[in-house]
Amino acid sequence: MRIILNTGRTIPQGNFVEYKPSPEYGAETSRAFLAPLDLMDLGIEAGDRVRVSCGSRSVVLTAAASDDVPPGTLFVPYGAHANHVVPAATHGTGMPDFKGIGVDVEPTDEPVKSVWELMEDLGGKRYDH
Amino acid sequence: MRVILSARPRKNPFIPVEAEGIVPARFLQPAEGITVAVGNRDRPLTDVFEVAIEGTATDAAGVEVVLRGDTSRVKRVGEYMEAGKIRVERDIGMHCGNFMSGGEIEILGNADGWLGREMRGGRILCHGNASHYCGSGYRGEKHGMRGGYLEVKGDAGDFTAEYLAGGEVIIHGNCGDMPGVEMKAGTLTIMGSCSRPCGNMTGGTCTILGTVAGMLPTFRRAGTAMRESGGISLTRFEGDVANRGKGTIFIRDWQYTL
Amino acid sequence: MTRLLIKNAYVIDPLNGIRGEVMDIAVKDGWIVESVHDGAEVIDARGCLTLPGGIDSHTHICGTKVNFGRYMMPEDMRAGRTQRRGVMHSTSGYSVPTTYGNSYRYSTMGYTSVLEGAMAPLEARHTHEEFAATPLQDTMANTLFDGNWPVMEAVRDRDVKRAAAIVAWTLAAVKGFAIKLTNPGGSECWGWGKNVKCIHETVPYFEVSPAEIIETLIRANEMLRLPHSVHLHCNNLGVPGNYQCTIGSMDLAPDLNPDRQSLYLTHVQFHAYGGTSWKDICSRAEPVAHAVNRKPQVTIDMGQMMFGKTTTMTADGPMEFNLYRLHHNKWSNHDVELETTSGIIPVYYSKTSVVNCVMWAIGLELALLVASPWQCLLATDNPNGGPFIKYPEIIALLMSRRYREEELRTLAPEALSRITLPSLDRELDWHDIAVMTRAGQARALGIQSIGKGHLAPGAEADIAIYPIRVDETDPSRQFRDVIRAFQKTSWTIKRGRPVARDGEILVEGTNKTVWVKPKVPDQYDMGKDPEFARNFDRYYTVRMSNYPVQELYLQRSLCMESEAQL
Amino acid sequence: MIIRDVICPFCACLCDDLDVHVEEGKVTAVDNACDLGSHKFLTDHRMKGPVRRTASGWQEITLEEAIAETVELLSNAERPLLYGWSSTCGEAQSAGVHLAERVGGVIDATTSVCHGPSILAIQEVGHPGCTLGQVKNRANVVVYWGCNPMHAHPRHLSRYTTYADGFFVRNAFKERKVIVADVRGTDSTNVADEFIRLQPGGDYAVLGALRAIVRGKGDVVPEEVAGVSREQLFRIADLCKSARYGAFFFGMGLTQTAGKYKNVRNAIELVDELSRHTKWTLTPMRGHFNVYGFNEVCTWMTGYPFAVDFARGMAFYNPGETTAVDILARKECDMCLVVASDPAAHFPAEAVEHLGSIPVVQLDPFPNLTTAFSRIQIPVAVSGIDAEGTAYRMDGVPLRLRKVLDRGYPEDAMILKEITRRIADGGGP
Repeated sequence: MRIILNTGRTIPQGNFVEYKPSPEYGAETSRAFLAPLDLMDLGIEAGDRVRVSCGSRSVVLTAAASDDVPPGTLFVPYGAHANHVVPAATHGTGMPDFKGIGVDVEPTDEPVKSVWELMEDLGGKRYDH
Repeated sequence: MRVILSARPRKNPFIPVEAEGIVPARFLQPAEGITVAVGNRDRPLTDVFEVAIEGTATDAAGVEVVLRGDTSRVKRVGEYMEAGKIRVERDIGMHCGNFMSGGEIEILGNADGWLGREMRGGRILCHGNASHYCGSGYRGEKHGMRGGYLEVKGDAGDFTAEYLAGGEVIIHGNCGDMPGVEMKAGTLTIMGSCSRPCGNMTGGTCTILGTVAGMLPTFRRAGTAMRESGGISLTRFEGDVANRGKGTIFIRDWQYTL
Repeated sequence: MTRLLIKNAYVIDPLNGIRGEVMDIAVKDGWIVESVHDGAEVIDARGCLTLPGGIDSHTHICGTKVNFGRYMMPEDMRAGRTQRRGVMHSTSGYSVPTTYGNSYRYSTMGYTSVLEGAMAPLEARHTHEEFAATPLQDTMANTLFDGNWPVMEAVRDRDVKRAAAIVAWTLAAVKGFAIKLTNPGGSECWGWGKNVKCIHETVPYFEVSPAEIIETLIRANEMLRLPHSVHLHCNNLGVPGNYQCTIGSMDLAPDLNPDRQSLYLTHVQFHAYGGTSWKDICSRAEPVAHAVNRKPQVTIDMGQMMFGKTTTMTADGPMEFNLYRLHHNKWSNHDVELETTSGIIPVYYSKTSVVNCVMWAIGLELALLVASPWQCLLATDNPNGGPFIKYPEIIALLMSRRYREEELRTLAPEALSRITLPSLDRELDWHDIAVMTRAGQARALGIQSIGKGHLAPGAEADIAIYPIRVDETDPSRQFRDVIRAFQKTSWTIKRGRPVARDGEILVEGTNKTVWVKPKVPDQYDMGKDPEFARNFDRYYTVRMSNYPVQELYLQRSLCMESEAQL
Repeated sequence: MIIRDVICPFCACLCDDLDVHVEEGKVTAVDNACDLGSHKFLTDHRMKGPVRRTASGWQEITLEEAIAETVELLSNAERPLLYGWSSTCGEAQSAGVHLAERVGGVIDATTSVCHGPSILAIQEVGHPGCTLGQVKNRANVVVYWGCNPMHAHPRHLSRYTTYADGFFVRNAFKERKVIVADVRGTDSTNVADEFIRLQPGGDYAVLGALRAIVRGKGDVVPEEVAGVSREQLFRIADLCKSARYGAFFFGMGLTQTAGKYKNVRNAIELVDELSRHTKWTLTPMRGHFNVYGFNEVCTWMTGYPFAVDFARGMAFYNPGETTAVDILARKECDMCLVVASDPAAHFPAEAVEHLGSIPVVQLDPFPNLTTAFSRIQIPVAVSGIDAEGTAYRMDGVPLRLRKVLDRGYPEDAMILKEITRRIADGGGP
């Protein structure tokens, strides 16, 4: 399903922003808020997983239902998960499109990755001391 | 006189090179004196380019500079150029032709951002695509390109001809978002399509022969017109009335949704 | 520390009655002394003009408003860029340079002390942070009280002593130097998008008039025994016909201080306009200058306007908005809760504009028509009338009728009938210039007591040596040599150390900030006043305990204490 | 022990009325703070000491080793990027700018992915602003456009707007009208008197339409603009024009959607237009507690608020060219110093990948996602908790952060000055 991705701040994301390795942070930033109608169209329920893709990049998120999110759009709290698919192009402004990006959403059974796993995909090394 | 500059392979080809010294007039003196900046280090031009010179010239108009090899990260080529010719055989980096007031620049490949920034005169012809802010101005400055002729055979990026205040810009392909935004004077012609053209324009004329997406609601329809070449019928809009807009857009086809 | 001997200096030192003598100046540990023994570093001035370090008594170089001018104008920044070199940091900017740009350029011109013209108390910490990055000058800050709620309430209650107490607490808390009134009362009105036109209108809710604010604070100022007088930016700036308002404001000045004026009116050029609109604007410098000549209790500065690109920035918010509506260029405004406001727009002063030509003439007319140079000081209200780097041209214009005539020929002809400048023969001499650029400032600011503005033993060793021989120069004809000389000192000496030579900066330097602390009786200590504290925490958005500026923000701190008479 | 009037080092509201309880060198409770602020005072997941990443794993090193290696890396870099700066004090930011100038690097702050576009807009048309007390004491109409203060600045409404009584607004909740514009419902739109629900990317068109209406050119406006009805647009315009004092706040709903700074410019020009009718001011909802401080410090030192390139020994500024995301995505920089921010968490993956291929040094109190890319990390004191310093509120009001306890960590400003001193002594590049 073709859909518009918006990212943004949320209280839980902010609460753990200074402790990103925590499970709470990863859980919050991997939530995909969708309109109940869109969940129905995708044939999934809140708690199921979706793959969100933009160009060659994709990430697996946990679907959540929200009446505040208009059909045809998807809200994901700021963080490593959303940024895994946000393009780096800034259109000469220095600012990437963190809001209003066209993405594809499909159901999946694959697990949601931890933030460390995402960093390792990008060439990083987890720090778990 | 022909000056052939062949880019030498670099250990780290991604580090930008600032080469405002590459203007025809400069080669009337020995090239040895020219320095360029590779990142934060100043280097002799001859470290970065192999320099070959054919013939002689008495003035800048008689000098043609040819750039070969990977020049995609070479910035500010032709800055303040007043006469002569620069021919780029592949891609060129940002700010090519800054403040150019005369002469000609021809780019066979693509041009990176800010091509012909604050151009005053002369001609730029880009056979490939031009990136964002083609024919635009500098941050905070009230006037962009003031004169001259800038033609792109391919596509152009976002904010093309922002603050256009004079001269002519022609894009044969499509433009990105907001071409001609803040436009004051001069003419902008887009053969292809684009989105949200000419926001806040106060003057000048823009013609779009493709389809406009996200047409702004603050332009007033003011009849139709025939385009001489090709006899295409165009709709005339005036605006931007969000501003004290006295600008004109001719459009073939448009939609208000993005 | 250093010992220094300056030989063969042609000295003009107005505060000590020296009108031009060749002499030696001895310096020890940053101060001027009778003599130094051998082994001192020797500078041969070769008979060149040697003056006390320059003092700017009204300039905008540090603080929220100035920095916003930089912030909003990358196009101005790219105009004045220089590379990092030796001890010099890179600089940017033409009309609103970076702090280092300001400091280096002032120092090159021989200026060693400057007064920031407007500091909002709530944002004082910002001004002091920029002072710390202005290493080659000593700094002072005019502190804004034009729209201060507690002060206006005290004025309304006719309680001068409470007004004085509030000023005393605030100045000490924010490390300010003097009371600044910018468009008094007008800034509060601007909080509602309105303004006052002249001194006898009423400020809504507070029910006070600008005149009452000015009179009350002049008396409060003298009760507190502050070094400087009230520093006034009159109401109705930049409006044709405003000269009467300016003269009316001068008439408010009582005679309360034997050592200096009781009221300082700044950038008077902007306040000496006749006519009824931009169409018929004309110079009224004559009546204004005569008013100054009649009133020794008043000192003014020129606020000279010079042609070219610059930026206007004042605490006069409504005026800046009107300018914006005139120019349709970018406009910034910044209102400060319970205190004041400010506005910024870029401008271009053009010789083709009749209005601009009249403005240019008015500043010069003021300087030439005010009889005593001690009463009319040289400044452009930098950068409002033009950047301070234009001072040398202003000096030359004042010293050479020929130069003035040359310039007059290039103006819009229509302007000539609206000004008196063409009929003025007066040419100021070197002594007048020394008064108008340092000695007069030192007296007006009340800082000669801390060794500023003169060269007698006991003075701080701030000295400027200019590459020009007074005996061999006729400024009337050789005005270009005068300009060149004042643009670049051979030596600028700060606190006894050579800091600039022929335009090259020699040391990193550390700024010194001069501030005041009036000692008041306990019952007048606002820090202990329950009503003041209650309203503070209720209406400000910062706690009273977080408001005062810690002394650690001052690189070097010079506190001028005074015994308040309340 | 209770420390009063402590300043909160989380968001740019810089609430300065916190009471912090400290026992045995630990914060045990925080009064008056919001959820976000309390968490910052109470979380205790600091990195113990400097670490170096090696093939075999993470190795503890001394501060001296860490500094020496950083000096080496910075001196050898031809295109160093110095990024971050928003969660530390002005003293560290100033040291950072001096360091960037010394090594001929590019210095950029989180501004470029936050309100950088707002600054670009201000540089085109200016900024009619005010301190937040003006709003608290006077405003009877408040607009929140493209922001969700209930989540990003939780005390903004209670300290400055909806729930804050002021001198001329004795009963704020009754007397103030609140307008919220967003593409989705939020806890903030729930408290709005008017909710402008726009289609994604519609901000520019809607703001333009409002400008036209306020200018008296409303006839041109169609029945619907980006999902907003003509009728609501006229209602909003009237509400704004009839305000006694209007305050316009905006967030990343404008700066991060297509058009970027042009959206903000349209908002500013709407406020300019309204200023011809009545009193209006505008304030960007700045994020990190001292991101505005970096803009101030960088401006008085270099002339530009962010994205400054010192490669040529003087300051050059051009967001889109000299901004961090662009420089990383183009693989330009050959070394990166990260201070007080977490680009690996907040930059697009393509930009983060380049961090994996160059040496990265990080100065940050906490292990974060950028740690995964750091060759060296030096844990430092937290500004506003175990270090003092200066911070600038979103409206430009500067405050002195307090030190409520001592954890024995070095201050980043001190380390940055030491690095600069050593490079200067070594002549630098």
